[in-house]
Amino acid sequence: MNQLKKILLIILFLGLFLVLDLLISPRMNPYYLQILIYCGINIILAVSLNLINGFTGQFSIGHAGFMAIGGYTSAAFTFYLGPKILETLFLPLWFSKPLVFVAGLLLGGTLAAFAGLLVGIPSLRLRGDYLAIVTLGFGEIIRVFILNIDAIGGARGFSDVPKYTSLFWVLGFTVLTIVVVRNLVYSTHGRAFLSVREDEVAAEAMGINTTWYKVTAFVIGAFFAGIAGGLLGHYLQYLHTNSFTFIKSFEVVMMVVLGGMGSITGSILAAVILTLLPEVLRPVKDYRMVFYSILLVILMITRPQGIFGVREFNWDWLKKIFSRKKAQAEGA
Amino acid sequence: MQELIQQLINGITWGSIYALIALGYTMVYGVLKLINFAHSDVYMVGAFAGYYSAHWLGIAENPSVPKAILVMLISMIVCSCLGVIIERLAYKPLRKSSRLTALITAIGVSLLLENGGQLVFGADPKFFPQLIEGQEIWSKSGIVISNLQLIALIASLTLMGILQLFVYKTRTGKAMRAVSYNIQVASLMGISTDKIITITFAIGSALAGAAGVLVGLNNPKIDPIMGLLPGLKAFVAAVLGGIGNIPGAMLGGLIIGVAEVMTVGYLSSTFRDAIAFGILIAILIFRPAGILGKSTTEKV
Amino acid sequence: MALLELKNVCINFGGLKAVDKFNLTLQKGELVGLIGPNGAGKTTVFNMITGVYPPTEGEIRFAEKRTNSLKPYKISAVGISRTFQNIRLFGELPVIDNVLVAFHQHTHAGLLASVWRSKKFWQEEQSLVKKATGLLAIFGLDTLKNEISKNLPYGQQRRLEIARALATEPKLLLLDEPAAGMNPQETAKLMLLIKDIQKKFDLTILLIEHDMQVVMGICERILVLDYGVTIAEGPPEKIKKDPKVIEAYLGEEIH
Amino acid sequence: MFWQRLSVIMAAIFLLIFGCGKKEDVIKIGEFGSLTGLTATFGINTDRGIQMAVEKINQEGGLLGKKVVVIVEDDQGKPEEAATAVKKLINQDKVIAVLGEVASSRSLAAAPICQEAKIPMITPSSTNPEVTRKGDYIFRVCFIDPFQGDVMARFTYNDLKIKKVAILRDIKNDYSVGLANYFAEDYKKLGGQIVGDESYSEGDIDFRAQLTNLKSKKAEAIFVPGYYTEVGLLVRQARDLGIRIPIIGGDGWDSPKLIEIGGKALEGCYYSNHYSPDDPDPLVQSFVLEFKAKYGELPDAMAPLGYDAAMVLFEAIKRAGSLDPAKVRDEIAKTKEFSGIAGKVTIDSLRNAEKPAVIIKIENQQQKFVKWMYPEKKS
Amino acid sequence: MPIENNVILELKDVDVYYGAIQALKGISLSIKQGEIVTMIGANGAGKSTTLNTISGLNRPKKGNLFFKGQTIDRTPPHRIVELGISQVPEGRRIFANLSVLENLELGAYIRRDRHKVKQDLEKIFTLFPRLKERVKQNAGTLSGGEQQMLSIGRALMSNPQVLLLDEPSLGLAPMLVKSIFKALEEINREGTTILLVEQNAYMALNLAHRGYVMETGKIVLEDQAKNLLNNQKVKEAYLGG
Repeated sequence: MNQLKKILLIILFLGLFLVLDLLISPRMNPYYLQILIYCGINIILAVSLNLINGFTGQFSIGHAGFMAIGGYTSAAFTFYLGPKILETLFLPLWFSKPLVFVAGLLLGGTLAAFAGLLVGIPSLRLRGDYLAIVTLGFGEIIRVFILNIDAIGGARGFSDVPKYTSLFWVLGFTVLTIVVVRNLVYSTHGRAFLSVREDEVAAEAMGINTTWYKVTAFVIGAFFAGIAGGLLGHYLQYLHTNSFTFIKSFEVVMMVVLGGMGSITGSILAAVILTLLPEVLRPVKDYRMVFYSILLVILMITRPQGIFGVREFNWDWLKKIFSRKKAQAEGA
Repeated sequence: MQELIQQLINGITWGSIYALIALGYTMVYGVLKLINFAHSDVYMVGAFAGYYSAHWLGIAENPSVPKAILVMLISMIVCSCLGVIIERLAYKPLRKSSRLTALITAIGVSLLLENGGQLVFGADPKFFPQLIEGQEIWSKSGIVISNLQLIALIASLTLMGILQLFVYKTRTGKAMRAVSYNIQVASLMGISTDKIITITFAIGSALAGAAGVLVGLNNPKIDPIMGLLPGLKAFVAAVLGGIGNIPGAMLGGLIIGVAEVMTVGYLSSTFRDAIAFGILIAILIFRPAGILGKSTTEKV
Repeated sequence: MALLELKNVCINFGGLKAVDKFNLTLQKGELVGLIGPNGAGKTTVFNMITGVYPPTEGEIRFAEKRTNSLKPYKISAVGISRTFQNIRLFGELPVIDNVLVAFHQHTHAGLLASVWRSKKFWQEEQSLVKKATGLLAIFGLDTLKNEISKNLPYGQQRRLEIARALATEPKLLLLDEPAAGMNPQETAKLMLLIKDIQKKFDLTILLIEHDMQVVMGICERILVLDYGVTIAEGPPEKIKKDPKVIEAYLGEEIH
Repeated sequence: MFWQRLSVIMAAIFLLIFGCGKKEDVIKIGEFGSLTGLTATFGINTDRGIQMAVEKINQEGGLLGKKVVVIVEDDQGKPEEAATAVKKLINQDKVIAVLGEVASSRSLAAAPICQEAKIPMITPSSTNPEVTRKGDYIFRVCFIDPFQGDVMARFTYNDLKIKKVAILRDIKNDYSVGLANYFAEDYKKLGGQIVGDESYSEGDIDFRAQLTNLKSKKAEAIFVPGYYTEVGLLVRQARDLGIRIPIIGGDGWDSPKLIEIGGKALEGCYYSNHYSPDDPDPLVQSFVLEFKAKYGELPDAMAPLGYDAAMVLFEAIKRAGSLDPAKVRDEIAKTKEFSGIAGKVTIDSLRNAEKPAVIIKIENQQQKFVKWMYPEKKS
Repeated sequence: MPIENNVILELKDVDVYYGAIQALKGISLSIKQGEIVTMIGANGAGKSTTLNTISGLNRPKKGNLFFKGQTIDRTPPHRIVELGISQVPEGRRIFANLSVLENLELGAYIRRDRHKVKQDLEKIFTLFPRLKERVKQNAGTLSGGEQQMLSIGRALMSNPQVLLLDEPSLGLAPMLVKSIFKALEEINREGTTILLVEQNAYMALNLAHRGYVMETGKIVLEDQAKNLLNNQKVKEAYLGG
């Protein structure tokens, strides 16, 4: 595929998302729309964390912290600088607003990526549970710092964030995250990430700069977590540190583990399941979270390798399952 | 100066509670290499077990020291049963799975206990009955020490001492150390590793139960999610002291307790929750095995 | 010209001297064996050469350059590659990916190019796959290239490890017990293979092996290590007769 | 096997959802609150108040001849969950009005949604002024932080004649931070001195460090604008450390739990509140009795406010004679001198409740009414 | 299963897998009471797997194991020890953080006959006097040979009928190997059956009565030790030609 075709394809997809957005958003039940948007955001989170936890074999439970940094930074940008930029840019609003939004998101992602760099550095010395606890701690420290910055709301929360997030942006960034992580994983760099997971000593001996790859995984993962935070903030128009506790980090880790470490499609599926599950469980009221946790434990015990394991969903696989079933049926 | 001493006393009291919870973490981690996130909720259940048993037995109305000890024992028993049940139902089936899977399961169990606790105990905070009348036993030049503070410290030191004796002097204790060193080789000694793991959970959980009651005595407000943050910090304390190390857990707990109180006292309370993690990160970067832990190099 | 030179290299582990004043000079194109009882420090020598543990004392020079404090991946870049005693493949990855990983130093696609999947990226990727398949073919593994490597039998895993090591395009290859776990027929084939690749890739090889047939059969020179100390050095014939070696390693008598 | 099992569970859940969806001619009101999570106790008590109001109105024959049904959704104390809950209530359940939340952070996440959907929302107890600024469909039945801060500042300075106050606030709680700020502002304006400012975090159980610090500050009183969940314990620990000065606070203190936990330590403490449970007003007394009969304990401040929020809404619907949200909104805005359990409510032009505060003193482990304080016209 | 000519331990057609890899392919062997049997073979041939399967650490996928006529293929490791099979694992695996005495006491974990345990302890100290000197010392501080002695002593403390040894000569100086093998001889003389896995084929075959040669998960040769010592193939492959 040459460059031109690729660009055309991207434009085609963007057009498709835009049409979807314009077509669906006004008609769809806003409740379902919101769940759809949350699904998208959670997919971004799960897939990006999978790069760190699943593919590179590091163990981070601080994703909510990166998300918070991205969310607050982009919100601060669009809230404080956005109006000024809109004033000075003599461009039509339909054009300049998205520009400000994307700039905010990228800035948020970048700052989150920088935090990822900081968190990634201990990963050079620490492994497994120790690293996990450190990332968790980092996440909490980030939260405490945000609580202390009055300009972004502190304990009151950051309100009046402009509403920029729409289905279009969520679809766009979800697909972008998936494509970036997927393309990275199936490349020479992806193999390097995987080799770090499989055997660090051997990877290093084969000429892989494991340090660089570990930190890079953190940086990229954090970047997308930051984007997810920005999308959430500009959707809710409100940010509060209570959205970014370590429980949120746990949720994302659950998505990754449940989907299968190192399976992008698994992460996507698990993100959707774990976003829908609490909604589906609403009728059971007070027992909702009890059921949720019981289901989680049962899922982990019955399928410890995750839904997909390390495999990706693909049609051949589906065919194989079906043909096996068919064969069984015929045999019986 | 007296302020500093007072803060130190506050910190030690607080830290001794962390230490007790940390002991349970350290034991389970030492044997199974699992961060038993549900441990912090076992501590919560311990507090509630104390609360209910004190009311049912009518101890809440006319307190005394032996009765307080009775309540503590009941709570320890309830917790060890709970710990064993959790291990059997949730962790045992995952013995051969990856540690991450076990960890997520532990988080799931923790969520279950928290949410279940809100259903069973109610979400509102309960007042833990004053099993022992709080008294000042020392009050000079502005420094106040209450008997409850002293009890917390003595109780946790005693329990740690008993645990240390148990682990180092008894046959089961030795088996426990053998299992934590290498589960396979331990089974080659004829040690039933499953039994030892069960005992580990029972003891660790019992200590959490004791911590629950001690917290109730000192800070008599209990609720179903009281374990969340203290649990996390207790784990930090265990790592700080060197995970798998009993005096280490005690030391780690005291350090975290004192550090927190000092942070609140001399810096800002907002950083209370950050300081534990800050210390942890610093320690792990300079001494990854923890203060009393022994570092091991990976064999290539 | 000496390709590799170790001068008075020592390493301590917690007060214990694992290797003491070790000296070794490898000329280009040599095939040298390193033998000694288990625990004698042979693998530790490998670990020092490849940068896993930096030596406490002494100097390591490769192609005249000091490599003492280089990180393992840098050492791989200067042209030293190795296999491991207890097989360290990337177990969950397909066979071919194990080799592809090792090409990493010689790939040029940046992160962005990988994401964008530029033409250059595809070209490189294709050429890498071709190269890897070719390399696997030498080891008779090309038909298994899509198998998950941990599912291969022991002998094939050993060979895959050598193939992977070669993919880094080394000048010096360190083989740590390449014949372990192989039956005599496999071992015999491996000997030929090692000789073969030495010629084909213009390699210098340092080899740790227990199988005396291998060591005596293909090595031009042998070093015997015991308790971290070199106790003998020379051509196989001389080593076989060395009383110190016999006592320490081969057993009292040789039939 | 696994998938079969999962699909059975899923099917069961689906049945639950759609099986319950019988069509009935009822008025659906939405409620969202923290029924689980860190602040569950507030959500649950608010819910109890609302349920009592619904029960009462249905006993009286409902509204406009229809029964009132309140659909409750849990938000787990998370802002983004609150947004989902409200979206669901409005779009799925088609409620005509929304009641909730206690915490301003959740109300702030929900308010824009209600505003956009043009569904009136009444928060029982979010005191952050920001909430009702989100639009003309957002109301509250409690007083706002600036008023309460001002009340306590005036009471402390003028009535208690205390000139030096230390503040101990809950840093993680917007309510507490806001109230502390407004109190400090007004108190300094009056001429008082803030000699110390410390903080704690929601969920803490150990306050000795902060208290030890404040002890040396020679304050004559400590202002603790927090929730009873922490205050009871905090006051107890203050006394343990030998701090004997009065400790004062706001409506977050109101709960029978406060005295249960704080006990004798609370003697001589003051707080401002919406109402006093021992207010002889028959309305209050019957509410308190009924609540006690139903739930086995005394109501805290959340319950009457939840009750009032629901009642203000019901009255508005009655007056509007229609279920049209716009008309209901207009009628809510016109609420005047509504006799709630927690004081008389008048909705002002900013959709906030104008109502007096009551000062309560704790004596012999009883709440004792001290005086009413009215809004002071500020220049 | 009847006990034929006092066979104490028997493996019949045992297959063991690690995940997808087959480590043992139809292993059959039998050991008579009082014998010293050795298994030789290269690294990775399946010798340790065989021992671990006997000890119950691995479950056979196919085939049966019998101890004194009783099947033990599903018996957990700690029960196997109670039955009377004790293993000295490869690489010694002593509890480095415990003292020498504690290590030995753990060896006797299953035993309740305190008095006899004390006697056995003394016996081990006479067998390995070096251990007695270091009884209070942390086992991790012992030298390699001492650790090996401790590991053997620890296994003997359970008073086993069958002793499984996995490469006791590993990493030891020849002098030490000699003294350890001498101890093994003595242990055997007192009635303990020994199954010895070794790489030092020469020494092992000199000690043993019978031997098995393993290659890639299979037994390729079985004979009297003396015959194996003179077998040309064995000589070439394992005795340094």
